Amino acid sequence: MKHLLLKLEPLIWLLFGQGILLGTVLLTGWVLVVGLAIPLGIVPADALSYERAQMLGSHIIGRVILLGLIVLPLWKGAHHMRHIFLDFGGAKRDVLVAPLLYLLAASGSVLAVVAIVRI
Amino acid sequence: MSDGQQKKTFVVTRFDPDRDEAPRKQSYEIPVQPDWKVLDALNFIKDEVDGTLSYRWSCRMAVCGSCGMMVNGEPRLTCKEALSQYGDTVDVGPLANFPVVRDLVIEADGFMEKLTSVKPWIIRAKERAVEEGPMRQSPAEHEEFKQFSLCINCMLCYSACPVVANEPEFLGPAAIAVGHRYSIDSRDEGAAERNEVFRGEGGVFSCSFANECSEVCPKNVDPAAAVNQAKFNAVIDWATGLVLPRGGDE
Amino acid sequence: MIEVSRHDIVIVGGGAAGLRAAVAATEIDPDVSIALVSKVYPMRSHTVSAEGGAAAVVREDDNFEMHAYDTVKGSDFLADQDVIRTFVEQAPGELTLLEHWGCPWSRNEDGTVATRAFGGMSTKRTWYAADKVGFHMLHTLFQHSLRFDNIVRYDEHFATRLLVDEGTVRGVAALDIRTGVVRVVLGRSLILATGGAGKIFPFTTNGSIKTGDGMSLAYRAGVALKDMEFVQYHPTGLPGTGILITEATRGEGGYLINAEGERFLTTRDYGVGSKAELGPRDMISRAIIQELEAGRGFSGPYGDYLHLDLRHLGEAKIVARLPMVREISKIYIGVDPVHEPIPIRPVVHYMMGGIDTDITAATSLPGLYAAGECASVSLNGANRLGSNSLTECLVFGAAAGRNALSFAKGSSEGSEDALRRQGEEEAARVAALRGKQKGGEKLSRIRGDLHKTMESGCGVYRVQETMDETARTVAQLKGRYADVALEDSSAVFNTELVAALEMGNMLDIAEVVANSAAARNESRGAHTRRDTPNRDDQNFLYHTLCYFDPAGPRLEKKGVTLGHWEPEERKY
Amino acid sequence: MSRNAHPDAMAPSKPGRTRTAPPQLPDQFPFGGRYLAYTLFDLTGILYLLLGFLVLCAVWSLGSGEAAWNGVLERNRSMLYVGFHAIALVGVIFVGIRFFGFFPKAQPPRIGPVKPPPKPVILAMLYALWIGVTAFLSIVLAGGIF
Ligand SMILES: Cc1cc2nc3c(=O)[nH]c(=O)nc-3n(C[C@H](O)[C@H](O)[C@H](O)COP(=O)(O)OP(=O)(O)OC[C@H]3O[C@@H](n4cnc5c(N)ncnc54)[C@H](O)[C@@H]3O)c2cc1C
Ligand code: SF4
Ligand code: F3S
Ligand code: FES
Repeated sequence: MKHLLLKLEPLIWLLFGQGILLGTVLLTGWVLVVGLAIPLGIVPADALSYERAQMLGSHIIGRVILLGLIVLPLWKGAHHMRHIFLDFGGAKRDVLVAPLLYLLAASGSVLAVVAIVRI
Repeated sequence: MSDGQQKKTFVVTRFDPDRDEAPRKQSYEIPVQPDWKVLDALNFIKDEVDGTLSYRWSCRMAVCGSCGMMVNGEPRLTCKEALSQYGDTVDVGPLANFPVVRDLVIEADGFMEKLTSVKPWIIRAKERAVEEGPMRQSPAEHEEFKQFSLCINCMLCYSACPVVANEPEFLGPAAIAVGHRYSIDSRDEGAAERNEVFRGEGGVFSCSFANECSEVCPKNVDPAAAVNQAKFNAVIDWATGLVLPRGGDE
Repeated sequence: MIEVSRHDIVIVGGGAAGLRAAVAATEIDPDVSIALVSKVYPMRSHTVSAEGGAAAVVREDDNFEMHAYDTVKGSDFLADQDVIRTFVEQAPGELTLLEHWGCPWSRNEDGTVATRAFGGMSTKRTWYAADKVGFHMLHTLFQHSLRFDNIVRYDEHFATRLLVDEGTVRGVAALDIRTGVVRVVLGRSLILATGGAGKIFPFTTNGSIKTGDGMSLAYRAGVALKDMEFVQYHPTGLPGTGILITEATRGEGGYLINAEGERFLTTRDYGVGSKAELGPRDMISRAIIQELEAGRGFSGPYGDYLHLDLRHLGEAKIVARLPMVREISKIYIGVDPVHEPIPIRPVVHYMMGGIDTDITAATSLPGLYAAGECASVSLNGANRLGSNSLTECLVFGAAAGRNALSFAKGSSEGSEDALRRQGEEEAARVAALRGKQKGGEKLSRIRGDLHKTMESGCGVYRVQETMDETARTVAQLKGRYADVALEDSSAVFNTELVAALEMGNMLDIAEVVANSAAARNESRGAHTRRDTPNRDDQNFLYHTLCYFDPAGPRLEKKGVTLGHWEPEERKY
Repeated sequence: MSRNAHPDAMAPSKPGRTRTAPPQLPDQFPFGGRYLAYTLFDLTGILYLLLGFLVLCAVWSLGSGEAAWNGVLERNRSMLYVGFHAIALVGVIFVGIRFFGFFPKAQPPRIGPVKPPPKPVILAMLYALWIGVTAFLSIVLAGGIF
């Protein structure tokens, strides 16, 4: 397991790094509008009516952005959670925790693909 | 400057493995001079008050890297830190994140092993003969690694890095900075070999970019930059390795 | 039972000279087993503090002849000219090797190695890596040495005695500072590379580890110390701490200015002629002292001083070439040389003398070699030129490594029993010293008195009376040292014990310096007497050899190898 | 005050030659001084994980039909979700500011033959990207264009 983790580390780090970078770049607007502006009524709710959301989400660019919005934060999150765990003295259990967290991110990523294909 | 009146109290960590179960604190109140560094105070204590206090030092000009200690909880070169910036009580302890040998002396052999493991020497496919003279290197090429060649191995960065504290395998900021310094030296051909090390256990990916190493580095080496550049290079090297598998002895 | 380990070559000292020796031996025989014994981790060695540069001929307009002549003249004709020839010829190769090993030498635009001017050098021949030359050289050497598994390090081991059997040196007894145990490290040959002894003076550029240990080890083993009266004062140290402001400041064009704002080296005759600030160190140091004595200095809490002015060089040049000078000035004296002149005064810097070696780095004791500042191969004579000594560490360090290797190949191991016994004796001596509670003397008091007497008797200017006085005082201090009491009886990392051992060595060296000085009744190079201000080639064109004798140091003479240049008046 | 670090932190591979006292964490770790920012930065990992799954949920619902999608919009209006998103926004901006500040120096002097632009330029580019994408996405999501 340790060995496999080591082998995958560059890939994980790439996803993690992009999670911070592109993830942050993408999330800011999403959280701003979908998480705050629309629910608070600052932007009318029909901006993301089902039809419009379908239209945006089925466009190829829309799909790519949505994929990024899911996959990248997941890996950023999983990797940082692993670090938090290590920082609080969890080095001994890292062989367990790290695979679990990455598995979480990986399954989320797979589901993301499915979800996006389903739109 | 002959004002010998001013006094400060030094709360110093003491530990003698043959006598003490665990480290303890000892206070010394001593007269200090306005232009003293922290190290001067320790030397005064050693000479005049308590000959049993142990710590390392040599150059007293911030270049040999031996006098690192925790001063009021921050890793510092004691020969460089002016005493005047501290209040009436100064706490001096051994570097954090290191096993303590005695008093203010920490175990440095672990660091030496890490430093050695990054292959901090020029690697070339074919060694150049002396007769061929010096290699050429433009000032711009020199500039690329210059900052990372300034590390004095004082290990302050290790005392600040949370990953060092919790992952014993981690090579740590200075060792990686020194290795990376060679990898980006235009005269070196060993980057691939070092990337193997960097991608190995406790390698560059263990770093979580806390940047604390760079905050405390007394020589502005910016080891955080080095470690994270090394990550970048290690990934690129890994990715190209996937696309163009390397031959056995290329 | 004492621990014994066996190697082919034992090297004591992990500075430039010791490391170069280790690598040189390995280059010839990759399987040779080398013990590298050092009282500090090698990269802490005081080579690390060298700032200015290392000399070797590389420029088109330069040649060996010129480098050799500059060195001979700098030495006030006391250097051995065959040694100088070997030195200048091998210098470029050695610095080139360092380049191949990664030393970040500063470069010219075309990618070639840059050189700067240095005192007493007739052209720009000093290689540099900004003003952190010793630091870069030491780390390059050390890191390069890490690739060789056959170099076995004994870090933080303090060598306390040479082990000699059947007239041949066979190893060393060393205190493992970490454990407090004395162990025996055996080899078929041994190299001393323990650096200088500036710490016998109060005001020095040297770090706390420069206590002349190796010189004392050799001296006690019956090897002569040579030319120890020649102590170099560097013209520009910071008042108070003695931290060095490199000569490269003047190499890059800095001025020395007195309190009247006068660039006195150009306006008054101090023998340096048009070289002005780039004259040799002995002359400039004397000029500064004379300025101070004439009342043209500034006065401060740490005595009188002059100014070193770099402001006209401009910030860009200071940042590029002299970053450490700027850093040091700011931290240690609160002056930014970009905007203010730096206060300076002459400071003890370098021992021209040392363990007497021949051109092969061999001493008179079979199997024992010495190189670097602890040795005197007679390259520097009565005054070393700045930037020759780092190169010297390489050239003669390498020679020591190579020659110690061939000696090791041809020599036997000696009797382990006899050596073990010596080791046990030594262990007993060290154990007795550790925590020796009986005694009325304090180390710091002895150190203070030693400093006082060395400064008064063996300063820049000397006279018979005070030199004799100093010799007597040091002898007394040795008596007081026997009565020293130590507080620390711990086994682990007992730095007080180390300091006590060092004090013993320093007293040896101080005694030799004072006695050698008192016997040289002339002024030559760094040895300047007010009572006999002239050089006397008739009677004193020889090296001083000083031997250990329980009754007190015994002096002998040794001829100087001339051959190419006859002594002439030294004027620039 | 200080606590033990990993017992093997910075220990040599062979056990030390004398008994040592265990390594201590820096006093201020993990919530004091500069460490606070670091620890918070790592803790934003939770936010990102949750955000990732929230977006996943939303997209999944979008594929499940209008009712499901409206459910998402409805749910987002609850105080719980609004509160979370407010915190998330702060977290995301914090991550951006901290990380983009570090990012330029993490670029090697050369990537193959390519030299990255000077550090201030990289920083400016990052902020331009961040602000640009945020503005674009916000406008699109808010129905401004398309
Ligand atoms: C501030 C300063 C600046 C200088 N600048 C220049 C310059 O610009 N150019 C130039 O050419 N020269 C310069 N010099 C001189 C030059 O740096 C030294 O002469 C040279 O570095 C000496 O190197 P070394 O290897 O002989 O000794 P060091 O580097 O002093 O090393 C001595 C070694 O011996 C070990 N050792 C000592 N005693 C013991 C013992 N008892 N047991 C075990 N180990 C022991 C130490 O641990 C250390 O590893 C400068 C010197 C100083 C002080
Ligand atoms: S990177 Fe800086 S803090 Fe770390 S060892 Fe080197 S000089 Fe010291
Ligand atoms: S503090 Fe440690 S986590 Fe990385 S950036 Fe520096 S090595
Ligand atoms: S004593 Fe050398 S760095 Fe402080």
